[in-house]
Amino acid sequence: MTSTETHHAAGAASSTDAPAIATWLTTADHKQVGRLFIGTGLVGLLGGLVLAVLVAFERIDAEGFQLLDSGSATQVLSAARLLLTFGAVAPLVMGLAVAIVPLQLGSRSIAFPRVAASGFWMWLTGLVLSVAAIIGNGGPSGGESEMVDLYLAASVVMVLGLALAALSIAVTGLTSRAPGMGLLRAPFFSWSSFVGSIALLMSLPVFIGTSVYLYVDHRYARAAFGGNFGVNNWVGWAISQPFTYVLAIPVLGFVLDAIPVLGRTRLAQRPAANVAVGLVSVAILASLTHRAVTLPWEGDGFFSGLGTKIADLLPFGLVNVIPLLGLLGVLGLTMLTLKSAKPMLAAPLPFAVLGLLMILLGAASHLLYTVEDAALGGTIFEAGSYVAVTFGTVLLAFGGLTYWGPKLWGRRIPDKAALPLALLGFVAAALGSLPYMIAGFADQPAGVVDGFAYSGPQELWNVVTTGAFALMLLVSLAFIGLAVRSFTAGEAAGDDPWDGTTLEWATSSPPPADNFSDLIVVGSEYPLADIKNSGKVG
Amino acid sequence: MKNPRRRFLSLAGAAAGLVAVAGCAKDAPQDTWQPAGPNAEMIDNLQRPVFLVAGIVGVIVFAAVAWVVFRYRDRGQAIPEQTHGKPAVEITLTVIPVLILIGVAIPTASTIFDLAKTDDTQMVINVTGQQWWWEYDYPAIGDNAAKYGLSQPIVTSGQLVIPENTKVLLRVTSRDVIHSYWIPKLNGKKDGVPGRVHLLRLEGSKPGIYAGQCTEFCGLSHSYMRMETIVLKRADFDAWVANQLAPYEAPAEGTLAKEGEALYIQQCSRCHQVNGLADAEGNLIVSAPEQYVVSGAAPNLTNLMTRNTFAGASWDLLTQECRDVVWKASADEFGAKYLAGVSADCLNQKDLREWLRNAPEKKPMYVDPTKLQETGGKYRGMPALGLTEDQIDALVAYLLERK
Amino acid sequence: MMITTSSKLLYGLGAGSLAAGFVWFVANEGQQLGSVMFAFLAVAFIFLGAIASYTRDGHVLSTDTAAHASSAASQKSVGRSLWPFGTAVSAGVTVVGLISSPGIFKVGVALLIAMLGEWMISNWAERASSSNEYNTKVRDYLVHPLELPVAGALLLAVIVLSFSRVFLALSKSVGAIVFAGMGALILFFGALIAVKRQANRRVVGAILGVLLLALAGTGVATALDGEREQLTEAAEEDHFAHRGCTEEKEYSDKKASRAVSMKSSILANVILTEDGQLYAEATGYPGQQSAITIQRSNPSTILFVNESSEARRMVLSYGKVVEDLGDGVERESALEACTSKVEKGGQQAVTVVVPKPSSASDEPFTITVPGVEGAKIDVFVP
Amino acid sequence: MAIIERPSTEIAVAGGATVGVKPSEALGVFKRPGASNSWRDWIVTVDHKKLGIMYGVAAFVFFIIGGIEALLIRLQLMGPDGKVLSADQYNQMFTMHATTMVFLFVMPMVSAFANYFIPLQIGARDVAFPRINAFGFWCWLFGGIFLNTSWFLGGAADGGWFMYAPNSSTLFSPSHGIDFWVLGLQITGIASLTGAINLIVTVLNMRAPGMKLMRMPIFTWMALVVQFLLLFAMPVITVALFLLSFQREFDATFFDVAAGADPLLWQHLFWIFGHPEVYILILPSFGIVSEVIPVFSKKPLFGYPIVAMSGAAIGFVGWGVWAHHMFASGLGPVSVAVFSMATMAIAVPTGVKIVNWIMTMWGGKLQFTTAMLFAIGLVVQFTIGGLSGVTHSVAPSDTQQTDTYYIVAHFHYVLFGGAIFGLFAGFYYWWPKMFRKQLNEGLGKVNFWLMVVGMNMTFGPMHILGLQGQPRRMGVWTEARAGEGFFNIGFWNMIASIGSFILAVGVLMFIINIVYTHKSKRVPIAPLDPWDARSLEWMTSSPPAEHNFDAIPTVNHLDEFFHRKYAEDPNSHEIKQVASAEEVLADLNSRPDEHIHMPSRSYWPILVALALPIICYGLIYNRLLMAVGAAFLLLTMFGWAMEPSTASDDDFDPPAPGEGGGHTKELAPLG
Repeated sequence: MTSTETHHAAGAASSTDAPAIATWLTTADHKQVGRLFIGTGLVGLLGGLVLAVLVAFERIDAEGFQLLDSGSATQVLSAARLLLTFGAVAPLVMGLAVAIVPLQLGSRSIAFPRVAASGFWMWLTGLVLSVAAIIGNGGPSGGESEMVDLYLAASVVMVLGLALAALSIAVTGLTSRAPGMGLLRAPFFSWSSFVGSIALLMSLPVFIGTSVYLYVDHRYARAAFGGNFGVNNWVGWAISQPFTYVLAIPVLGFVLDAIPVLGRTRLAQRPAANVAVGLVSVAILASLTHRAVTLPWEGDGFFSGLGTKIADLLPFGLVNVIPLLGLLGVLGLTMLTLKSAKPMLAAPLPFAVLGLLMILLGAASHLLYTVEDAALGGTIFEAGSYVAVTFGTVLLAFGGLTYWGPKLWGRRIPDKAALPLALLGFVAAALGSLPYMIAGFADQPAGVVDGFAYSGPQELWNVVTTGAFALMLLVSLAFIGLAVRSFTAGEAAGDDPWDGTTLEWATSSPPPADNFSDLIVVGSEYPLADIKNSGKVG
Repeated sequence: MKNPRRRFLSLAGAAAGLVAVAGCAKDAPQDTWQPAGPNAEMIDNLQRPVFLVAGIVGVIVFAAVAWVVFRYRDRGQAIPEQTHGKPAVEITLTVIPVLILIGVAIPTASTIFDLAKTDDTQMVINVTGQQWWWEYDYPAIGDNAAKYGLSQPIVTSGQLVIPENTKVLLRVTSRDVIHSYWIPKLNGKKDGVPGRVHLLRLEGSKPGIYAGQCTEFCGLSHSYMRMETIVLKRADFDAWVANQLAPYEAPAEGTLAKEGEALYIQQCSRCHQVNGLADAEGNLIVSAPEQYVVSGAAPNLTNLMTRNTFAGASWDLLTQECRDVVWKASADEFGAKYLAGVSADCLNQKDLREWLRNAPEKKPMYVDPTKLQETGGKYRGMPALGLTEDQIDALVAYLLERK
Repeated sequence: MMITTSSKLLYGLGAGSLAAGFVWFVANEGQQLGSVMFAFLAVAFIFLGAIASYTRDGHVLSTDTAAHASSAASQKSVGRSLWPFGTAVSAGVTVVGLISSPGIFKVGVALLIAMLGEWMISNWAERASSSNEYNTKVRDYLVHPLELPVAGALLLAVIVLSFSRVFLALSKSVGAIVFAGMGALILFFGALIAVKRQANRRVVGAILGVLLLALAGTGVATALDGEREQLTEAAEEDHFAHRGCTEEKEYSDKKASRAVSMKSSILANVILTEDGQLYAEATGYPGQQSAITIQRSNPSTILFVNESSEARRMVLSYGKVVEDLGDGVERESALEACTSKVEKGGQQAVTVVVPKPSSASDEPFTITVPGVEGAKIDVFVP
Repeated sequence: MAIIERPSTEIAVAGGATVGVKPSEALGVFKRPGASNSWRDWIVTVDHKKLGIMYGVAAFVFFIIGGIEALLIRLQLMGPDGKVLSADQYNQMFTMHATTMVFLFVMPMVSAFANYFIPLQIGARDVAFPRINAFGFWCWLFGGIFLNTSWFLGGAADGGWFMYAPNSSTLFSPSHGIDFWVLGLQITGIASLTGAINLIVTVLNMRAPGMKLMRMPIFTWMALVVQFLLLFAMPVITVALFLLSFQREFDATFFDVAAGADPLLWQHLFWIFGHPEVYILILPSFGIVSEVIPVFSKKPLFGYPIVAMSGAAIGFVGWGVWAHHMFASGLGPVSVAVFSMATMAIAVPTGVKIVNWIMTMWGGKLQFTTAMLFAIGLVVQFTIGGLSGVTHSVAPSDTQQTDTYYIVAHFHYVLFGGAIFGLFAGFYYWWPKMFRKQLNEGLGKVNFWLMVVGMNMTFGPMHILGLQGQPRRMGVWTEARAGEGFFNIGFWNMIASIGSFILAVGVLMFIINIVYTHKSKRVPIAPLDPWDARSLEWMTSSPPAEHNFDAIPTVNHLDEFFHRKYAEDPNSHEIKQVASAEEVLADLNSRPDEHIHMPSRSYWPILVALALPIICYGLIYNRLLMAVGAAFLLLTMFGWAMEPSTASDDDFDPPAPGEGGGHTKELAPLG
């Protein structure tokens, strides 16, 4: 088989003789870009968790200020969410997608490799500037007018970067599949990354547009959007539900990919899984309304004023229930699959199951949150649901790293060490979210850390969450430690440590510059299994 | 092929005759071959033999060419021997010019140093060139004061007056661009360079008027920048000095000249100086033109009518007849005729009135401020003052008394 | 089959958006903005769905072996490129400039345009042919005319600025030593390279790079540190503006110079002897003079020679000038030209143009030496 | 013919076969001009012969312009108080007359001959840097045109060609004339400098096998000396002009006395350039005459080594005499004496040349063709100019004569009677080589005699005028100081003015001769070797093919061509013709070189040169335009830099012997 090469792989040929820093700065290799995303995302995760601990600690005593004054408290709060959502979850997920999707699709490269690289650097630049702006008293509700401007403008750059990365992934999923690989034959991580990227591509421009509006308004007019205090109202949706589980969509694919492999079985009802992931992406419709679509469940009886009730129910159902259905579908399929499984005791497995559960918990609680009669609006219940989704996503990402880590850097993360971390992480996630939900029922307000009415057990719940966040921080540190150790001293992984069925395991670990020396023609959903069965690859 | 021969012979003749013809033009006022002072004579004594030698060499060369052309023209002779030269001939013909030149070089060097001698100077005069006239000032220090009665400095222009047989040292400089002071019959030329003082010795051995011209290109009116040097007997020179230092005499009340004085104060005194002239309160009027505006200085008019040329000597204040009387006077009579100055009868009314009417038309000058302002230049020279004929009458009457 | 997998997703999302828009319209009592937004979203989804349908999900059939080689999946990745990173940094600079100063903003925009341009051109060039060498040539041909001069100018600017900062910060004498040292260093390296022809280009490049960095670093450091004391002082004093010539003041005015060229055209030497006598030697005048003549309106250069044991300065006073400050206010100030303080045995020239004759002034024009009693030369301007 | 060849891509298709993909045509602007016969070829040519002709034609146009300026000057001075020109116009006129004649006529005309004949005389195929050669020509032409546009843009330069400071500052010359002058000369200076480097490298590196330095034709020798003079002199004037342009455009104070400058700096700078410049103008004519006289005397140049070395000596000593232009500038007696002696010394090598020319003719077989007549005219008139030069090397005498018409007479005898007569000798001598037809000898002789008479009538009387004290650069002279008697200043001025018109008619005869020669059908094609010449340029076709020689000859003698035609009978010692010119050529061409590699055409030189006047207009009128020009310059420079010096398909093979036919260019496949 011969080919006309129009691109020249200058980088691949000459990367060895350039200094390391230069290869990182100039790379267009999707695996390297993905690792950049993941690495910086882990750092962002630590930062976000430290701030989260700080905020939770501050909430313990509602009367006075332990560490933060009222002005900075709001900002630390939003900084914690900014770092967790855009500094940790987003890059971890996008990084995995950028690194793994082309491999899974049997492609030699990501589509628009330089755009993807540029996406990373723009995201990083924007993130650093945003954080700098917050440090300079310019976050939402910040007092330094110029820094508020910087925060807005920088977040545009940051989100633009993510959008560029999403664009690369979406186009890769659509066009760069190996011959014979229809979308329905694509591995689930690729499918969910594709779906998630399209969802992001549709929603992130709205964020950009809003931010530009806000920037112009804040810098020049200060009329329509409410100045510094309006910032959170208008862009806050991007760091709260349900947008956060749009970000989680790609890693749902990890669950669907990993569980059958680790369970040494096949996924039950493949097409249903595709549909379930697709349904989750409807969440963007909710996120785009900028506020929760709530269900005003009022009136005398269920049947009185039915017309109005249907009018209220429809949007609620559309934007809140459907994604939840999708998530439930994923969970259901997972369970179905596990039923017939003979699972190996590998770390990715608990990460996948437990993470999925947390996301489901978050989505479900969010549904409750939007029912007006539950009277949870404006309470800290919202934070509980956020923590559940975010930590759940982080757990899934950790799982993804333990699963694909051997492929990315050729060495395994030891299962024995990682398994407890999955459990501990789950505990931390649960203890970090559930108490807030309880406190929410007890009317602890969201968005503030001090000066609210406060009585009895709430203190307990806040102490528990503080501990949970601290635990999550420790788990993350431990996981990063494990990962870093495995780079250098880990057990060498073979090309195919999990006995996989998809194409990422068909190349060496780590993969060469152009992923595959020969183009693989795909004949089924399990191309690697086909190859193994035909005996071509040992 | 006989024409060349004839031509070369005639050319040789012309070359030889050249020296004679130039030397014979006795009446040219700026003739470089008619020295009237020891400095010019030194030069003359050097250049005459040099020209002669050059002429002889020229004739020899022309004769040789003529001979060759005549003798070796193509008469169908065989192709000559392809010889590449004869060292003996070449060396000889190289050594001969070397010897001739050495012969020329030795007197040249000694003359150069003789002309540069300054230690026996008897009088020092500062000469300042500017666009386009010369200013002379006689400082009242040193021998000037001690031996020539210059108790006060004298500032004059156009005509330099020096005593006979006196070793005068000119300190030549310039106010704007480079000029060159040259009185051919008294000495060679010397550039007046702004910021530098160059020394030029003048000595006249015979009373008379000696014409000269600025010879370094100095801009628009370079052609109109002329000057004269007047050599006077010692007694006449003393009289001239006394007249220059005499106090100002105001015109009599009620005369046309008195009107002229008022007009002068009003129109002319910003640039032109008349020593001793005072305003109604008795304050002396001192001209102080701005630098480069109207030249930064204008000729001192205190004793205008003792000089017989004006405006950089570009025209005469004397009518043609009176001019001839002065210029052609014998050495003995010259002093008296020069010191008589310009009388009302002899005054060249035509040129003076034209000048007062519209000076820039008579002598090109940078006096159009608009033209120069566009380019950032500054204007120089005398502008058209827009005087009426009556005012001109009054000014002429006033100026006539400036003796 | 028109409805491929991805178009199913996209059409579905489009239909959902339409529904959401409709529901939004009903639920929010006819609020149009949100509905319009959803409508746009629907259009976008349906459009993308149509594309997916048209391209049939970009699917390459496993049986269509001829298409395999040209499929997107078989294309190798592009080479390394600095421009994506540069674009991001430029975007950051632009954002910072947007907030802080127009200058930085302009730099950012210029950088952004440059980076995107470079990116575009290198992408274009890399597709020009299969020969890497040729592609590089094409790129260089297009871009070098812009790149090299700009880069050169920037490099030059950095060097020049750094140099100037360094030397402005050093004291005069140290500056001379440093300069000499630098010269020696350059000579040494030059000689070394010249002698060792086979010297590794990378080594030489590295040395030069380090030197450049060191220079730029020193430049930044010294720029932050500020200019040397005298210059700062002079700047505060309005360097070379005339500020009166007293005995105490150290600095001269703009008419004074130690330039060599001035010494070639001296009108007069003014000499202060060891015993405090002041006399003049003027070209053409015999002997020592106690008075000199300066032609009016002439640029005249006078050289002051200090043979006394102390540092002295020469002051030429030539009257007064009245400035009209407007509103009928006038300021009278003395016209003076003076040298700096000249150490023993030193000399310095002053060029002066005296605009008015001495007779126009109430006070006589003189040359004096502050601090030396009776040292005076009369100056006469006709 | 792309600038960068796109590699052909070989694509392997199924079955093991490969398919060659044709390189795509080059993108529009990258297309390199190919050979053609249209006028465009003159724009993009890098052929030294074409450039030489263009130099010559353009320079001759400037000669006419300069001549008209001279005639206007003579008209103005014909009588007292001339009214033909205003003072301002007169100043512009003499400034531009000198500038035009020096920089725009004689120097480029020398370049014309040097460009055309140096490669031919040394048996080379082209100059060393053909594109730089073209660039030089365009620089010079654009500079010259730029300079002359000042006439229509507010007046030309009015400071004299010596442009003494401070009269050249904006304060004293507020019009833009001097700006044009400074910048225009700066541009033309580039041509001189590049040309010098080019020709030096050519002469030193590209001589035919066997052509040692002491076998080079004397014209090449003199031109080589001149190029060295240019190489060292041009930087000096460049610096001076640079200072002056900064003074004028950016208010620098290099010559501002009030800021402590010394105006004499300019004079030193100018004359350090200006005096060698005189030898730059005259030495090539010495070279031409040294070619012409031996040919028409049927003898080798007498004392060839001495003539060559005296040229070099003049080149050296010429550097030590610049201050003799400044004897009146107040240098001080020691300097004056030294420079006076040095100036006398330079008369020795100059005199040697005259002696050698006479000795060459001595014993010869003289044919008085027009070229020979002009050569003899040079010998005689230059002698007069040289001798008058000796008279004012005597410094005290010079203080009387400098800046008078005596000097005008002196240097016109040197430059017109010498340099220009030499150039005319060259025209008549080399015309058949360049244009296949021989200029009419009859008209030529009329031309010669009119020029001799006119020249001597114009400049001869100026000796007298000068000695009688008429200064130069004077727009008017006054009768009051003209002297009396018949032979006064007025008389001699009248004679000079009449002479100038006779001279003009003489030059007109030359133009008529050209027109007649090339329009009349009766004038036949000239024979291959019409003068029975001696040097290599005659050993090829007329005009030579683009590659000059089908086969590069091996040189065994000085005057190689002559020695191939004639041999000395060993017994009778008679010189006998052994071969005709045609036979010599045929013998040479019987073994043509293979794969002659010629430089390719390029339009970058003209584009780069075009940027310079744009920058200069911008400098004068609008700095924005300057930026545009600078950008244009940078882009074109890079375009040039990126272009390979030769297109890869510009090899061609000369016709094999026996095939006959002209020298059609045939593309050969890439080797």
